[in-house]
Amino acid sequence: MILNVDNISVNYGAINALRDISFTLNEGEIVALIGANGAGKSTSLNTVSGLLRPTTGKVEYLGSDITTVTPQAIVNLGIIQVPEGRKIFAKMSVWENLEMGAYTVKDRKVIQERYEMVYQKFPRLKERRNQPGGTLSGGEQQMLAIARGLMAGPKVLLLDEPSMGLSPILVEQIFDIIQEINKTGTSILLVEQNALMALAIADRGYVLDTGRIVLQGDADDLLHNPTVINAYLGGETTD
Amino acid sequence: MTSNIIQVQGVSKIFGGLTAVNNVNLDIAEGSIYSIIGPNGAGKTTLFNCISGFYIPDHGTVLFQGLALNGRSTDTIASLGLSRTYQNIRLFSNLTAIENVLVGQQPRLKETWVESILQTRRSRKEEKSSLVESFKWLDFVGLREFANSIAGDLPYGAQRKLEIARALGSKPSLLLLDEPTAGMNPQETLEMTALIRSLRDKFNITIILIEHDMHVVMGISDYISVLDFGNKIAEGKPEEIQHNERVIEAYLGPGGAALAQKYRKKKVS
Amino acid sequence: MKTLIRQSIRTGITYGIVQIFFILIAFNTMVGIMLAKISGIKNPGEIPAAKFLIAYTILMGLWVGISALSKKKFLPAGHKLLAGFTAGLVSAILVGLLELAMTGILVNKIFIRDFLTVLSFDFIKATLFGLTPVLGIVVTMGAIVLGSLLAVGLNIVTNLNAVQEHWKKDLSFLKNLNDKFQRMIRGKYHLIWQIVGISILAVAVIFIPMKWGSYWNYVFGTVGLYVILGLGLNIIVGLSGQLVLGYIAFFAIGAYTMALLNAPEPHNLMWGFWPALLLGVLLAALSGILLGLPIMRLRGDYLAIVTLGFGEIIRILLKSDVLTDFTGGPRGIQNIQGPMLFGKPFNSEVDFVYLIIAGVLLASFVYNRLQQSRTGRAWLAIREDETVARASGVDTIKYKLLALAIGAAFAGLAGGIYASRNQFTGPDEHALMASINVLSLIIVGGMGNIPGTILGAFTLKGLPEILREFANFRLLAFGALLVFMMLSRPEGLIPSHRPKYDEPNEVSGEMKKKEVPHDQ
Amino acid sequence: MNDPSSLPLTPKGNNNLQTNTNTAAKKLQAFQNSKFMKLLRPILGVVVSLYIVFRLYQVLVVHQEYGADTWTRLLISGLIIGGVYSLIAIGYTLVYGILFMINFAHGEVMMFGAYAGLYSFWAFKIIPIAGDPPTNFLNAYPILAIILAFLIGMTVSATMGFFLEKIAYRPLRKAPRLVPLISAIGASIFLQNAAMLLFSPQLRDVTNPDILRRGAGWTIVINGSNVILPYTGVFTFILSILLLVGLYILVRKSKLGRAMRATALDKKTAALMGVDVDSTISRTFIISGALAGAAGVMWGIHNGLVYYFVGFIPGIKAFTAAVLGGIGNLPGAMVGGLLLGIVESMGPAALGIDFQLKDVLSFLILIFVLTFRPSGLLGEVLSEEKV
Amino acid sequence: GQAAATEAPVAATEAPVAATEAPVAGGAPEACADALGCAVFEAGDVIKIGMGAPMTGGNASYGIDISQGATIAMSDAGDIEGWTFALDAQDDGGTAEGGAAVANKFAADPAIVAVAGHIFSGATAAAMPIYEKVGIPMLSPSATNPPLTASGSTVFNRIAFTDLNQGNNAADFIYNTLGVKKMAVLHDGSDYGKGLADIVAAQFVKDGGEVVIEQAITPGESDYTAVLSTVAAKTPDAIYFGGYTAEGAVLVNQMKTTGLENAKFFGCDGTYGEDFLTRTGANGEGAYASIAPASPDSDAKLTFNAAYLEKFGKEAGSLSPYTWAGYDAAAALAATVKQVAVVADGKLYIPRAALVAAVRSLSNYVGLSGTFTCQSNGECNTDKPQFVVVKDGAWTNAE
Ligand SMILES: Nc1ncnc2c1ncn2[C@@H]1O[C@H](COP(=O)(O)OP(=O)(O)OP(=O)(O)O)[C@@H](O)[C@H]1O
Ligand SMILES: Nc1ncnc2c1ncn2[C@@H]1O[C@H](COP(=O)(O)OP(=O)(O)OP(=O)(O)O)[C@@H](O)[C@H]1O
Ligand SMILES: [Mg+2]
Ligand SMILES: [Mg+2]
Repeated sequence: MILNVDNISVNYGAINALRDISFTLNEGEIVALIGANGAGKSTSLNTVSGLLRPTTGKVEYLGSDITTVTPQAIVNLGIIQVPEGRKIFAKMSVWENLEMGAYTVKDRKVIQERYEMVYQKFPRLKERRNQPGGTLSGGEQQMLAIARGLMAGPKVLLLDEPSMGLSPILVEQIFDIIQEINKTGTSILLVEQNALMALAIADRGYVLDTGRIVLQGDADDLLHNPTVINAYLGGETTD
Repeated sequence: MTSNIIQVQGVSKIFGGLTAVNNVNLDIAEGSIYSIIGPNGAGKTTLFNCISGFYIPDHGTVLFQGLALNGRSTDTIASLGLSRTYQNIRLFSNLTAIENVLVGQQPRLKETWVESILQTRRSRKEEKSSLVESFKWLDFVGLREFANSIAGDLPYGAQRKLEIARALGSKPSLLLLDEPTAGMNPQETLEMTALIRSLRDKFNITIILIEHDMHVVMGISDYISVLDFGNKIAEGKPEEIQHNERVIEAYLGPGGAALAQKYRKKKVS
Repeated sequence: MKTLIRQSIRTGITYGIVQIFFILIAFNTMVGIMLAKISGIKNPGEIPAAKFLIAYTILMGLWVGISALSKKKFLPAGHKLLAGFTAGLVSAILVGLLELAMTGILVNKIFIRDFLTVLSFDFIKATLFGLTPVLGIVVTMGAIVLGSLLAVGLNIVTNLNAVQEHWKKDLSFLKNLNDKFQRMIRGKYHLIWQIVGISILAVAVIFIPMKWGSYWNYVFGTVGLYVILGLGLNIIVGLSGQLVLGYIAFFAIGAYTMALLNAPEPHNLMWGFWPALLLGVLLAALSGILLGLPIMRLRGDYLAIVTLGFGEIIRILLKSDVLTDFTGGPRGIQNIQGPMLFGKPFNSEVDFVYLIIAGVLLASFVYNRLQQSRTGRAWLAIREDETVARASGVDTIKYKLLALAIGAAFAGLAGGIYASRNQFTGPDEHALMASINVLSLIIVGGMGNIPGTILGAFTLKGLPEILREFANFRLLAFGALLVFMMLSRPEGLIPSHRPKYDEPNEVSGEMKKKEVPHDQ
Repeated sequence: MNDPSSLPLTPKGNNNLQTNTNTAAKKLQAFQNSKFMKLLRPILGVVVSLYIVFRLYQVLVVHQEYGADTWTRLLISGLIIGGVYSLIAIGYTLVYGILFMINFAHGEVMMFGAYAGLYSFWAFKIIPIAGDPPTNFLNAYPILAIILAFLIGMTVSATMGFFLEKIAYRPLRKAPRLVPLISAIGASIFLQNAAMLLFSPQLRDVTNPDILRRGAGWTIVINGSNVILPYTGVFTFILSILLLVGLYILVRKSKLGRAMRATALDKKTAALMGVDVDSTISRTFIISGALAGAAGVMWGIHNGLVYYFVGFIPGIKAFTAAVLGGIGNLPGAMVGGLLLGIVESMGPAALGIDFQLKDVLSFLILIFVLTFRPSGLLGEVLSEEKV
Repeated sequence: GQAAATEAPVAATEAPVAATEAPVAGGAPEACADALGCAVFEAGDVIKIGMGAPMTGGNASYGIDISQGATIAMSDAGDIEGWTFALDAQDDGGTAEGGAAVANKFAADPAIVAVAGHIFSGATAAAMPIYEKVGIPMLSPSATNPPLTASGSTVFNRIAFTDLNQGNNAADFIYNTLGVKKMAVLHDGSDYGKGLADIVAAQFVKDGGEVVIEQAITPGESDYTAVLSTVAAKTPDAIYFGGYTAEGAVLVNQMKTTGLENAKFFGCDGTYGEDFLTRTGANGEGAYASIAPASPDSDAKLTFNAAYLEKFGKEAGSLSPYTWAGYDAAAALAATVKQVAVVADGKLYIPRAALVAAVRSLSNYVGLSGTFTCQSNGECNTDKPQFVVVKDGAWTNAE
């Protein structure tokens, strides 16, 4: 177990966004978190990243408690989040955005290698490396966000809706890339609205509803669970 | 029904060296649902910005109900009956939902500030009627219960719907929707699709849609144009587009369910 | 435990430094004198008796102790004792060290007053309570520790935290009061209540100023004028979101229009008060539009600095040589007349208080109506997101100019009354600090609402009057309070709420608006 | 989804088109109004330019009021004043660039730096150094003394900057934007009065080391008249250029600089990249404070006068300079400062107006520049916002 | 109000007219029978002299300095059968708004019998009508704005040196005695500086001289090289400056580097003082000033200087040139109060109307900064100015 989220509750003022939820991520796994809008998926990721503090419960990384660790220290531990809505540094160029992704990396050579790696994965970014991030198209920004996450060389990657706003063909590529990253040993916690695809590549999945985990289990089982099919897959299945 | 509500004639938009939109022509029939699709960075949003007056096209003109829009400010264009939503949600996030919709009504109201101070009969009547309408629009998008919630605190999907309600406030005859279902799950997407359709069916609002979800696009569009690198590479009815080689190659790929199958096979093997 | 001690030591150091600073600015003798006055000594002299200085020192210790124990409601008594004592001791040591240094200065007769002015030998002796240095230092440290122990006792016996929390979180009693009030005037017997309320208010408004005496009438008159100013600036900043830093320029335009038209010098036009006031309001509004036209594209802080510049331009022009013949130059204009109403001339502070109250009512009325209308919503939309507001069909330029014009008109109104009341106006009245005061008052009070503006005006203009007792420590205290207020109540004293809309009942046409709490 | 049949729009009718074309005519008028708005700027530009040309023609050609020597003096004076403004403006811009907050107390931080410099020089002057004739530390080791004074001044101001942020601004990070501004104003009032009470309201003179005597300088003879290029002025000017270049490199090239920019753009995301937002902001204030300290010591050396109000006017001017150049932009602050200095010293002479009106002139220039470039001279142009 | 005068509440809250009956009822002396009544002091009360002065803000050094000078006057004033004097210095910020606030506060305080102020003319103008209503006499050490004495006020008087007198004489002196024919006139834009400069310029032209350039500088700055350079281009023989030491010293210093090293500098009473010498050093050599004729360094003045240094840690005059005037104004008021005060039944009565009249008829009062005799309009310092010049680092008589 690389990540263990144990019984956390999170509030925004008076709103309870998460109520006593627990989930785990094992070494080398892809785990999908799915659920309707406002279910608390992003809140979960932000809590793991240290941006939010749970009122109860704890978050463990490789067995040690990181509940009260600062976000930057968590990044240093290797837990990287690609946030919802891209959050590109609008006035920095593509190149500088990537450089920020590698903020915690000291070794210039490693950074150089990672550049090559992400440019090879997203050639469009290489073309646009001097364009300010804010003027990229929506999909280009999404690529940049993922690439920026990769620059840090994550051990655990938290992806928040990586396929949002991508063209169908790019969605395919992104999911390919996620699998590739996973193969190189990165554990991935994937939040997706595209539940079908997410569960297709995931090992396990959790279904969130208004701040609670209502279903969990093997990804394939979830894909065939009638509740999931009706509520989150729009009635669509793969068989 | 056959007249063209909007004509885009040879519009180009250039950023530095990059031609984001290149000589695009569109003729959009009144009362239709018209989709614009294309790869990321194809220039769809830029085209929207040219139509709605955010950008001044470098070449070409946009005719709305026969009136050239070039160089008009966005508020003038909005009062002519052209509304839009945004790819990255832009609500008045510190105001309540109902206030957002009330602001959307601005172009139809005639109350002046003097009347506001004096609260003349007309202004009171107008205030009331705009409030009634706003509540109805909120009802329509299913956000009645959130009327007095702060817009910024609403869940993402609700915010998208609220943007539509706000856009409808001005009784537009043309509505531009930029990826209305982004970030929604399939179930919510279905609801949104129904909502878009009823806008056209019930109120005869012409809709131009940018969307990456092919279920939506193929399901409700009357007509589709495909942009790639700023150029229109194809147009036609959904069936035609679905089978257009070039479009499949540049944009569509194998399609969602097929893809999922592919991955599952990979995983099993 | 360890963290508790560490925290207490840090508190002790912080407050030790604060106390050293207080001694170096002779705040101790100042407070000592005030204590002496409170205890009934009429003329305590420059340096108060030792017992008052000791009392001051104990008070300081009390402060340290209270601060060390703030936010520590649930500690066991022993821990509280430890925390309070540690903090008190640490700050006592720091103060002791300072007094040691001061003793050195005293003993070696070093003249250090070129660097630190207050350190005269008399002052050092007084700070040591007139005792021998060693004894003085011991007494000081003892007094501080004693104070902090007192604080521990107080903390255990009473619930000081509750007071702090009250201040921080909710002035909820205000809100409850308002709710009750609303219910009363809208409820079943609303007509009766309204009549009763209005008559009580009217009686109060008419008779209280007669009892206040001219000083408080003057002060409250000034507060009233700042309420008008605050409402005007609220339209510009709070509603339409344009940060204007030179707002007082419009006030100056109102004041000078009144002065130039109505005073015997320099032009001897001798217009009546009312036409001059009206013209002042119009000119201020016009200048708002003229200022607005070229800078409509500016946003945020660019607007701030341009308007700051505009304020300075007006001030400098008013006192400049080129315009001296026209404006009276740096001398300003004297003998401005008051209005005549029903054949009675206005010449006392009391008369003007009535005029100002009328002005405040008018301004509140206009503000309220605008805020709740289409116009107000257009402004809010512009404040939130100008680009989108525009694309939603709001003629942003028109509305921004409108906000500037109406806001400026309010300032013109206040300016006209102000000049006439003071019978004098000069260019230095209208300096940057005055603009800043108005801006501060609307934010301290709570931006965008009338009660907040009124409370803010009382705070910003009333507080310095109350702080008069502090002599030249007045602005120091004022600055510190300003920071403190922002830190503890960043939403302002009375935060704004978004109005709650109910769907109108189409039959009765009754429209209700309630308030829901909302943090902006 | 609710039944929409009772909605306000006329179902399936062409009424929409009707009403819309009706209003179209009215809107056309609004369009003309906006055309007026668009013409306003060019007209303003032409009128102002014509006026300036006319005045210049009068002053330079018709009256020939001033000779080359005077113009050189004015230029020197302008560059030096501008250099000081730039130095203060850089500190402003740095903080603004990160917190989008006008640090109103910046001028007061500078004032404390000026006091530190003043007292250092005084203290150095007291320290005797044996020799023939006996002298003091200040004049025996002037360079060391100057460096020490700068170090002390910069340390004092940097510490103040640090605590200012920590006490008065940090708790307000999430508050509405105007709240820290008011807090800053409160801090500014507090610091001014604290200095007045601590050090008395007296105006103090800074004792420079003899090699940097005020008033001494290189002499250039122009038109038979001695134009003096003061040492202190040149020193000021060079120092501000050096600090600017250093800072520019720091912000553009170093990791801290990148963290600062990322923090400026989006604090939450910066934290997700591993940036320690709090310490980045603290360090920004420390640097900005140190710059203010340097400016303060510099001010003392060149201008000679130090008192509790000394930070106020330069603070406002420097802020103006920062905005003129495009706030948040470091070279912009420099350009803005120099331009402001030159406008102040040469403008009144060139246009033949009273020197009393120099601030009117500089603010008019500011308005004029911002009318055409709404984000300052070097600020980025927000011509078309992407939505 | 801390004064425990029995009538305090009445006087504090009611219009002053109401004070008429009160003292009479208490068996007060006849002098209290008029409309303005008396200020009444019980045993142990303190007689307060008010002062409205800028104690904070950019001009605080004036307010603080003058009030410090006046404080010493209070302790020097002694007592009236046990009743001592105290100064109540209130911050008016130097503005009209503050001036009116302070005046209203003083007017409501029954223990305030007279006001040594205000310091700045704007505040004074706004305060005058308020004191007029309640009969509190003023004696300003520094408000020099000429129209202040032209408005027919009965309460306002000043020992500040009149600008008209000083200016005309200075112009004559410069033209006739110094033989300057081409002069530049500068001022700091304040009502004082500008007023003086305008008078000098007009008189100088009348005398037959030429004013080559008139400029106003922005006060509070410390780089005036630009203005001076344009002045230098007109090659004046002398520069007249109306303003204060802070700017005057800077001008003198910078004249040396801007091509004006040969022009004379002529200041006014605002630029006179020890501070000018320390600040200008060698550059100040040969600079002129015009001052009210004082008994130079009389014993009283030396005593005062010593007391000031002892008490406030600063040389007298280092904060502003008006320290001594501040002392004089307060001391003269205290002396006048002593003249009119009446003690009866263990109470001290100070008839307000009589005090107003007494201040207006002040005559041959010898102070530290001059000898004062009040004219009917309230001008009390109308002597011909004395001209001084810096010679070997000290002010010496120029005639
Ligand atoms: N900053 C905030 N302030 C108040 N409430 C918030 C805030 N952020 C989120 N919420 C609320 O918390 C709940 C969970 O939000 P969260 O963003 O985690 O949902 P999500 O599952 O990621 O949804 P989506 O699919 O729309 O991204 C929602 O009800 C939302 O309205
Ligand atoms: N203001 C701008 N400056 C420079 N380049 C821009 C600007 N706006 C857009 N672009 C570029 O123009 C191209 C088209 O962008 P646009 O946003 O229209 O794409 P899109 O079709 O909407 O893509 P997506 O589906 O990803 O949102 C992109 O490559 C983008 O980087
Ligand atoms: Mg989310
Ligand atoms: Mg797009």
